[in-house]
Amino acid sequence: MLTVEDLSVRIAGLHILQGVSFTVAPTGVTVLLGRNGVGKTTTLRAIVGLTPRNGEVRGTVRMSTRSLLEQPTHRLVRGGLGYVPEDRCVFAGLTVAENLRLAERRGTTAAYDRVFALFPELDRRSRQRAGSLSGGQQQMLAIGRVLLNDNQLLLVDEPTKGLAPKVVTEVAEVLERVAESVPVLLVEQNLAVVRRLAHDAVVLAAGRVAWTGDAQELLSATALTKSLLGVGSAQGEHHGAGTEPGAPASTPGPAREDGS
Amino acid sequence: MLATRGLTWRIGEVAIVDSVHLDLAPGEFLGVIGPNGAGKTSLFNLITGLRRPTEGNVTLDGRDISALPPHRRARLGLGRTFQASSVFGSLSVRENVRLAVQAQRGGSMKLWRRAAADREVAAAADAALDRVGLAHRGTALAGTLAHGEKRKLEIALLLAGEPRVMLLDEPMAGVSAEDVPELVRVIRSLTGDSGRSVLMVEHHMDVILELADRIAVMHHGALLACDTPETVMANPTVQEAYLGEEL
Amino acid sequence: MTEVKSPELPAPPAAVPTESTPGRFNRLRPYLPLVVLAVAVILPYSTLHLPGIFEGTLNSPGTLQLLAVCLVFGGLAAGYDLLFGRTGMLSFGHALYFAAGVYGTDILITRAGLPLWQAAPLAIVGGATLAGLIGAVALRTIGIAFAMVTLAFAQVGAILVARDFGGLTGGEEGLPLDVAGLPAGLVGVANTVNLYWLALAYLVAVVFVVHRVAASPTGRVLAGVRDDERRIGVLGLDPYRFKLVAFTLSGGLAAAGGTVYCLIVGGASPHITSSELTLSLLVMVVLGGPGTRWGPVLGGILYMYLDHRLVSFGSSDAVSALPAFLSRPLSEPLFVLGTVFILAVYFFPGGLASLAPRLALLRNALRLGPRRPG
Amino acid sequence: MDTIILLTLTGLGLAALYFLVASGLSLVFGLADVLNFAHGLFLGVGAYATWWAAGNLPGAGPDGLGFVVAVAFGVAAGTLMAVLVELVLIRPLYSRTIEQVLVTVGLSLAGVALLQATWGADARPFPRPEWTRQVTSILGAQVPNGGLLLIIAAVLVLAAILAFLQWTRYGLIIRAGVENREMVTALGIDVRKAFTLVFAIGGAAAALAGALGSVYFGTVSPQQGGSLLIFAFIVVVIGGMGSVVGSAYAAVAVGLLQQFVNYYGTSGLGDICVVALLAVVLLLRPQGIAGKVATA
Amino acid sequence: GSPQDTASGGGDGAAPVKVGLVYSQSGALASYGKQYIEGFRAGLDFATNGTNKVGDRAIEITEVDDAGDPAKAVSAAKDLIGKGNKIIAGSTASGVALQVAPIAAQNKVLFISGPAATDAVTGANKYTFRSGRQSYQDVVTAKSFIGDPAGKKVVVFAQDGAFGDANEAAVKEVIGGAGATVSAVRAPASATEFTPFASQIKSAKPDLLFVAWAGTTAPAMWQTLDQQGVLTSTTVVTGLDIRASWPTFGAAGSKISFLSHYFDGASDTEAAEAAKAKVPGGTLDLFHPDGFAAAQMVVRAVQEGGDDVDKMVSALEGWSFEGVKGTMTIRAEDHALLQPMYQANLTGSGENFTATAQKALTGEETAPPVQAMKG
Ligand SMILES: Nc1ncnc2c1ncn2[C@@H]1O[C@H](COP(=O)(O)OP(=O)(O)OP(=O)(O)O)[C@@H](O)[C@H]1O
Ligand SMILES: Nc1ncnc2c1ncn2[C@@H]1O[C@H](COP(=O)(O)OP(=O)(O)OP(=O)(O)O)[C@@H](O)[C@H]1O
Ligand SMILES: [Mg+2]
Ligand SMILES: [Mg+2]
Repeated sequence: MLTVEDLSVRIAGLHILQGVSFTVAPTGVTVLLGRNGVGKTTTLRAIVGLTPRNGEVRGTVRMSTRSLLEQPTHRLVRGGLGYVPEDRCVFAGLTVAENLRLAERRGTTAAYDRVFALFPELDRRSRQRAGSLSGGQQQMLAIGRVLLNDNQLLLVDEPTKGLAPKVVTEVAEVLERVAESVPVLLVEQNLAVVRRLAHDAVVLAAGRVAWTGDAQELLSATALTKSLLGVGSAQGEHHGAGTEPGAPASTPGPAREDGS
Repeated sequence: MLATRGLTWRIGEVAIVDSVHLDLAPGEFLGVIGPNGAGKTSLFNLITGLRRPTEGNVTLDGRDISALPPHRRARLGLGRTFQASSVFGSLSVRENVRLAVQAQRGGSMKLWRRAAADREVAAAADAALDRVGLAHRGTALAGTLAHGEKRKLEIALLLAGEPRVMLLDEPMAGVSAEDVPELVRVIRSLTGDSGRSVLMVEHHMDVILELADRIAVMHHGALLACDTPETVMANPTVQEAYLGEEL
Repeated sequence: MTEVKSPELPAPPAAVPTESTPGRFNRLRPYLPLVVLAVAVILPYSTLHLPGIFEGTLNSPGTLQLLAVCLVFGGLAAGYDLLFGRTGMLSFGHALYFAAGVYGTDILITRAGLPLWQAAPLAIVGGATLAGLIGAVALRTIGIAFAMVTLAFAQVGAILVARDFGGLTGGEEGLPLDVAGLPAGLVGVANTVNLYWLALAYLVAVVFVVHRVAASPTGRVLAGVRDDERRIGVLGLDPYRFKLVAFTLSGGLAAAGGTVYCLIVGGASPHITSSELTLSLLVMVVLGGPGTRWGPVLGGILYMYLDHRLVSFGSSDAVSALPAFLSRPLSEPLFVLGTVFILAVYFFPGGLASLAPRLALLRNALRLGPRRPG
Repeated sequence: MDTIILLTLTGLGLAALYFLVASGLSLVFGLADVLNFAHGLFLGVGAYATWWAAGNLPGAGPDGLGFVVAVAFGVAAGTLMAVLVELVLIRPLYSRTIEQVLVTVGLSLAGVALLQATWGADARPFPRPEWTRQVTSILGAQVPNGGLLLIIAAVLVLAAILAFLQWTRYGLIIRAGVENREMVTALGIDVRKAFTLVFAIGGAAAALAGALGSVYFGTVSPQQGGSLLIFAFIVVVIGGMGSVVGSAYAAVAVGLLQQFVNYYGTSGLGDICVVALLAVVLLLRPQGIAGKVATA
Repeated sequence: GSPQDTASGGGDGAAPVKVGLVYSQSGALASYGKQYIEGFRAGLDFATNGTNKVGDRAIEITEVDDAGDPAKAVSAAKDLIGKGNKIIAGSTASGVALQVAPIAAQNKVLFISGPAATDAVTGANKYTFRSGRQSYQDVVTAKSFIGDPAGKKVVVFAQDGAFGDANEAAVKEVIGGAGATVSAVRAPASATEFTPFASQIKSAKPDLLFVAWAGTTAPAMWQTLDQQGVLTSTTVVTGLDIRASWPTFGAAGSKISFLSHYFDGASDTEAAEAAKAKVPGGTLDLFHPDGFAAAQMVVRAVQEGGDDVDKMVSALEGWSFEGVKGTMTIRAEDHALLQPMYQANLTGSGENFTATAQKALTGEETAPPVQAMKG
């Protein structure tokens, strides 16, 4: 189980995360929700140690008793942390097969069958340069890279973005299965996926935690969803793009440090 | 308004886009759906001139534009967004949009005028930013925006260009649920009486269903169907190959 | 999108068009360059002696000559930055257009006997035209390929100069300028000050042009080209055209610098055709801070100053008094110059231009010291 | 006929020299994406270290096994130098490409000046086995042994680099690391180590080129490395960045072209032809001969 | 102060005479520069009998490094002139000499060019003199190797550029003019592989090969000529460079006939003895005589001209003096420095060569044709 305590991130003078605390249960999916720019990605990247050079991280992140923040990224990952980045970050110049080969970790056997069963497309296109894949195929590769290994913890940033509805369902199923044994921290905008997977939910607003608790509770309480997620009807099908105009947007950007 | 005739793009033997005939009427909103890798983005690339078709042609207002470079097509009123946000990372958000406005106003070689002094351009840029809800991020460097914010900026760049034909490639991907309705409204307001046409790729079916007059389905590079939303949704092939079982 | 950008070259760090926050100092800042300019203009009237910094008094011909060379290179670097820092085009052949200005002026005056007022414009227009023609071809490539194609053209220029075709260039010995046809005010040591003012005028003109262009609508497009050329095309602007304009303009500015340099040095020598010169321009820009307002100018001036002054530093008594293991390397000017570059990267990342904001930050910190920010 | 054989073989010798210089450059420049202007310095260090060892190192000398020891020492020195440069100077600067230019330019200026300050600007005779000064008669052509030595060394280096890229993951890691270092780390790979290794190999190849080049020239001088560098750059670019095989093809093309044009054409035309070849190749195929962005 | 105001040299009789030396202390020609300055110091000592004074005026020398770059040299010259130096000497590189010469004329100061060998310095202008030899004198010396040139076949092997051009032209004029057929093989100065050129030379079957090659690639060039059998098939003549370069000839060294400007032991004049005694290491080399002669000329100029540059010029024109190499004469018409030249060969094995003079040619025998004074 993962504990995040009082996590603060500043980048280039902006106080992007301002003391975020939450826990991720040892099994099951914990979703991290919030509007664009509240700091979801920043949270995940701080945990894996990928805050940009001009950034500064404070607080503690612990996996059972081990502290994560001091360790270099590659060591964390080798220790069983899987990360699916939001921008896919496939290596455009390498073939699909090479991208996957790179993701193999020393000392473990890579579960190619698991990946190819989920995304047969990747098997078929193994000699194609990843840069020429379609957007959705790149997303599949980004997810496949992580599923190649058995992880102790999974951080997944918007995995279903750009995938066709059918594939979204399949990916959701796989994540559900993975989460049976491993803690998964998921950032997701597709509320249908959230509803299906989420066990716990953490809602961020302007760099702080606005709400934590049981995800299903959050989604079933209309008032709560409306105030926290700005979505009128959580019961709405799929994405929840209700027909009524969105709530008047008070868009709290990250607090500026220099006070201007 | 926009039409493609037998548009084909092959790499080696494989047809990525396979003799697509498509017609977009003035004021029409055409949704494009299809499995990943069906060739939707490639179709956009052929229409906007980033790729040269192997066969077939593209016409705009009856004029064959197949041989024109991207910027000439854009000047004829063809605008697009990119699936992977492609904004000017080292410029501020506002500068990004100003650039688009400037391009729309002719973009001739003005070496000696002060760009910042052009209030009309600035006003138009701010208006576009406002519409996508990014006005408060105007001074941030576009490269440091959060993912969803980049998607919105991408749309703002399109709006600022005031194109007559708009090609939107998954505009909603990564936009937070809360902001989707507003963007849907913005996009809807673009069509209708204004006579602008829209071609939109989107995997969010509810958005497509809400906006599109017709839906085109692509599969393995070819146009599988192009019909009213109801008919398309009822099509069993679409159900099976694209939608899968409901979540 | 499904394609990758081709392996792009070092995109210079972002030039942030800052929307300035007003402050007490900031209100004065726009006038700072004017003050510096005024000082530079009246500097030759000063008999101040700065021992160690300049050989003689400020108004001595040697000092003025050195300053004139520095100023020309400040201007050249600023012109090169229009390409590199502001448009993101890495040209390895910029020396060619500078050399076209130097040799063009020299040949037209010395071999063809034209008066300066005809030779100079011809050389500058010639240099710009050359840049335009070569740019038209080279701009079909991007990134490292572009750098290499420009290098190739410049290399041909260097070979032609060195081989002394038609006896025009004097080969490796160079071509001294025939001063008979020059205005008397530009000839002779006593008139070095006029060359200094000429160089200053050149620098001011280049800086003015570059800043004007950078702030113009076209300049904004160039910044866009630097980030993402394809996107510029999709917005409806022809990147090729804009890049060609920047390339030609930058080439013309370099040629103009060549004309001034030719007058200052009183001739042409094949040093200036070498790819090393382009590389030093690049170094000047990086040293100063690419895409920044004053960085390239400062970088160019500093580089040339060090380049000239380090030779006398190396032979100075202070250095030869040191133990051999120190004095030997220190008496090699290039050793010191190279070391300065390396240290500069670690002490002023982002170039000299990044120094100003950091000094400002320091000042603020000192002033605001104990108070906690809101 | 024997003229053609002579020109071909000596042209190949020249090509081998270009390739030896270019191979390290190609690795570092093409794979690790560092425009290493200090490559010439690595050459110089290799050459001077070999020269020094032949005179001063016990067991080393100008002949026989002693010479092998001297060259090995030179290569080791070049490798060490490259590793230090990577660790101390380049490592903090990945992803700050233009600042790398400043540092490597500074390094090459300072380093070459240091060589000059220590051993003087003049060329010094280079210790070498007597047989490298002789010729071998091949089909009537008197082919210098120094050139043949270069050809053999170039083939071995090519094979070694290919094997390294083929049979280890490092090639992959580095190509990926150039695109996105962060993401390679996020896959659990210590990308820094891979880059240091590439520098080490680049430095070793450069030092070997420096030592064998000096055998070929018969002298060693501080500027020697720099003057070969421009052709090496051209070879790397014509061959296609990061493609060692491409560099080999390009080196052969450049070497033979220069040699034959210099014989049959007028002087200086050889260089112009090479430059023209560069421009034409790039205008037709901006990615260089070996096409793809990344190959072994 | 005013910008036009240039420090004027004091006319006061006891004020020191300022002499500026602009030469290469660093860069590619640093070792030439070093010999030059050693020679200059020895010469000054010799010409002033150890006092460094002319009359009661001390000679105050300012040395400036130009690193072989004409632009730096011009800056330095302007600086020196601005500070009241009436005499500038130095210029190790031809490019520097050619660019400083006009500056001297524009400002009416005396310029005594150093080791720079370019013929173009001769007759450059009224204020420019030279203290070293010029390419033409090399070629005339080379001619002495083939006896009667009539009907002989001569090939010039030279690098591209002005240095090569000058040598080729001089050979055509001197040896070709005397009846030989002269052809040229030219190679780019940057060449690293010389087999094509060696083959061209060999197939031309010359009676005399004149090689004009400077730079770091020279050893590779000689090795190739040797390997391809050129050196044994014909008489090969070239200029003998500084002592440090001799070992790089390797086996080729003893197969070449050298023309020499100077080497230790080429002359046994009084000046040579004095120079030997003064120069660090006690061995003279190629460019010591140039510095030595420059100092002699400076002293003469000051003695006769005081602070008046025009008087200095007339004092030097036509002046004959005993230098390190023997009798040197400054030809009044074009300031060419007529001086003895030498034929030499290298003996010894491996890398330890000694040079011996075969023959000395007098200043008249090697005199270049008179140039019209250009400025
Ligand atoms: N390198 C950076 N420099 C400056 N600001 C940054 C940087 N990276 C991120 N930010 C800012 O931090 C804030 C949070 O970004 P983050 O990417 O974490 O948001 P997010 O919650 O993941 O949004 P989205 O849903 O759009 O992905 C944004 O306002 C963004 O502009
Ligand atoms: N060079 C190539 N070689 C082989 N296949 C290619 C190449 N370039 C593109 N493709 C294939 O072309 C197909 C079309 O891709 P495109 O990006 O148009 O798909 P898309 O419909 O936009 O998919 P998505 O919804 O995932 O964005 C993909 O299957 C892609 O893998
Ligand atoms: Mg995010
Ligand atoms: Mg797509």
